[in-house]
Amino acid sequence: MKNLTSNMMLIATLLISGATFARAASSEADFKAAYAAAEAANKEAAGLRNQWTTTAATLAAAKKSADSGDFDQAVTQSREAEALAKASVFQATSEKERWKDLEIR
Amino acid sequence: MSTTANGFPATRRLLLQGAGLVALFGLGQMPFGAAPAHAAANDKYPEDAFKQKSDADAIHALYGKGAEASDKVKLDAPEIAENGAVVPVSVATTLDNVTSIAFLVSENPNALAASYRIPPGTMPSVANRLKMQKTSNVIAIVEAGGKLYSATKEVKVTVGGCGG
Amino acid sequence: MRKWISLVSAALALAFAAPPAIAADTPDPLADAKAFQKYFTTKFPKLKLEDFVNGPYSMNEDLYKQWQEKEQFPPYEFALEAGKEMFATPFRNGKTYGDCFPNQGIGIRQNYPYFDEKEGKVITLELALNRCREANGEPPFSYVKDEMASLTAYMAFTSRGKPFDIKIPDERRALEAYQKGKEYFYTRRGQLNFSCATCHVQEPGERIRAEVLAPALGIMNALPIYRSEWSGMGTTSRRLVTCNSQTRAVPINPQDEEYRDVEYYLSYMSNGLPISGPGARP
Amino acid sequence: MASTIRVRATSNGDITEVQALIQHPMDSGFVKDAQGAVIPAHFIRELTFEHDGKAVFTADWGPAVSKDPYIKFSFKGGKKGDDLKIGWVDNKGATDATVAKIL
Repeated sequence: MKNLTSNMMLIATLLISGATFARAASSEADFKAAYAAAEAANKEAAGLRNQWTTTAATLAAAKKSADSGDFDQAVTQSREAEALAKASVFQATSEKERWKDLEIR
Repeated sequence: MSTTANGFPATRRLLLQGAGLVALFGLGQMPFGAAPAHAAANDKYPEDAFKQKSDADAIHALYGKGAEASDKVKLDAPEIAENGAVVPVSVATTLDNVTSIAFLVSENPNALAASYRIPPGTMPSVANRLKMQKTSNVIAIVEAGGKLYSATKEVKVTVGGCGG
Repeated sequence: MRKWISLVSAALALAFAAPPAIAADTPDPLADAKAFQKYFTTKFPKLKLEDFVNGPYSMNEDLYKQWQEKEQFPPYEFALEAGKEMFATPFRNGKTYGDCFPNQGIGIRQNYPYFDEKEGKVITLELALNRCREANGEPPFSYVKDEMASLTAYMAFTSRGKPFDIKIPDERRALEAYQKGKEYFYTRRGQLNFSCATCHVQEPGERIRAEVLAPALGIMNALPIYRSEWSGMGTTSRRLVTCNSQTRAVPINPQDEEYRDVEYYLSYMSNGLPISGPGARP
Repeated sequence: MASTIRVRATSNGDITEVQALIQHPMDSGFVKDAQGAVIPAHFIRELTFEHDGKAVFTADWGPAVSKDPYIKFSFKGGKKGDDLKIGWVDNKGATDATVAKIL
C-alpha cells in the first residue's frame, strides 16, 4: 500500500519534471531550485543509507554546467540527478520487504 | 517479466538491471594459434629490443633473425587471464643447447616482456608473470644451437567487474 | 526469547503489510546456515564444503591452474611478513597487539566477528585491532589500506585450517544484528540494482565481464586478499566498500554497523569451513 | 629494512630449483595516477643469480613484467647449504642483493 503510494508520487514527479523540460532558456534561479530539489532527494536517500554514485556524479556535472554558465544543461542535469535520487529512495523503500524474495531458506 | 512484477515501473529506465545483467555475463571462448616471428645472441641488456613496438621488430632487434614454430617449445599460459596485471606464463623445451629464452606479448605497447640468458648447466625452463594490456598472442622464443624456435598462444584478457 | 521473536515478526508483518507467508520470519541462524550451505553444495555437487573457501578457483579449471601457480610464491607474501613484524613490534607504551587478544592473538581469527554482549554490538577483527591501537595511545589505521591488511593477513595465517566458529548469543540484540546483516546481504542497492546475493548467491561460478564470481559461502574465510585487480591487498572493509561502489551505490563508512552485521552474518553462514586467508584472488 | 628479495632454492642432489619473488612496483609508464598524471616507468632491468662464482641465470626485464615479479628456473649442481647470490638493478639505478642458502 505504502509502496504503491510512493510509486504513484514518483511517477507524478517524473511527469511534472518531464513537462518542464520543454520550457525556454533557464536562468540561474531555475538551476538553483532544480539543484536544491535534487540535493534534497539525495539527502533523503542518504537517510535511507542508499545513495547512488551516479546521483553524485550527475549533481557534480550539473554544478559544472552552471559554473560555465550553461543553465539549460545545468537544469536538465539537476533534474536527472533528482530522478536518480528518487529512484534510489524508491529502491530503498521497496527493498525493505523485497529483499526476502532472494533469501535462501 | 512484466514491470509490475518487477515493482519498478517508473524507475525502470534508471535501473540497468535485467538485460544489462544478461549482457554482462557470458563471454566467448577459445584461442587459436597465430603467426610466429624472426631471430642471434645476447649478453648485454637488450635496450633496443625492449623499445620496439611489434613482436617481429623486437625479435629481430634481439636476435637479428627470425624464428620457426616448433612443437618442441612448450608454452604454458592461461586461456583467459584472471587479470591482465598478473598472467602466469612458462615455457619448457626438449631442445638441446639452449642459450636464451624470451617472452613477447604481441599487443602490448612494446612487445618484448622478458629475455633470459641460459648458461650451460641451467635447465631450459622458465616461469614468470607478465602484464598484458589486452587479449593478445603470447610468444615464447627459444634459442638453441644458434637457431630460433617459437610457440604462440592467445591469452584472453578482460577488464574487472563485480567478480572476485 | 521466542516470545520476543514472534512479537517482532508480528510488528514486521504489520509495518509492511506483506503476505504472512513471506513475513513469518523467526531468525533461526542455525537453520539458515544449514540451508545456505546446502544451497551451495547442491549447486556445485562436485565441490567439497572446504573447497568453497577458495572462491572462484574451485569453479574453473583454467583459473585453478593460475592460482596453483601463484600459490607457489603467493603475492600476499610481503604483506604477511610485514604483518608478522608489525604484530610483534611493541607500541610506544611497551604493550603489543597480542596483549589485546585472547591467546596473544594467535590462532583466534576464526572467532571473529563476535557479539559483544556488554556493548550490544558486533565486533570485527579489524575493529578490535584499531581499538587495541587506540587503547594503547596509537592512531587507528585506515580500514581499507595496507597496514590493516597486513595485520589481519598475519592473524588469519595463524588460524589457517581452523573452522569458522562464530557464535550468536541467545539474546535479542545479537539476533537483531544477525538479522540486519542478512537483510543487508539480500537488499538490492545501487543503480545496477544488485544485492550482494545477486552476484554471490545467484551467479557464483559465472563470469561477469569475464570475472568468475566467488560464492558467498566461504568468501569471508579467505580475507584479507591480494587481488590482482587491485595489484595489492584488501581488507574485509575494502571488499565490502568496493562491492557497493561496483553496483553504483555510495558505500557507507568502513565498520559502520551494517558492514559489521553483514560480516557477522556471512561469517556465521560459513561456520565449520576452514580459515584460508590470506587469499589471492583475480 | 627487510630485503626486497625472497628466495626459495631447493636441491634434490642433482638439480636445484629456484623460485624468487621480488618486491618492486614495476611501473609500466603507461598508467596514470588518481590525478591523471602518468606514473613514470620504474622497473627492474636486470636480475642475476650466481652460484659458485658463476652466473646460473640472468633475466633482462622490461616494464611488462608484473608488479612484485616472480621467477622460477632450475640448474644442475648446487648442494644443500650452498650459497646462491641474487641481485637486481632497476632503470633508476636502484639495486638490492641477497644471499640465500640452498635447502
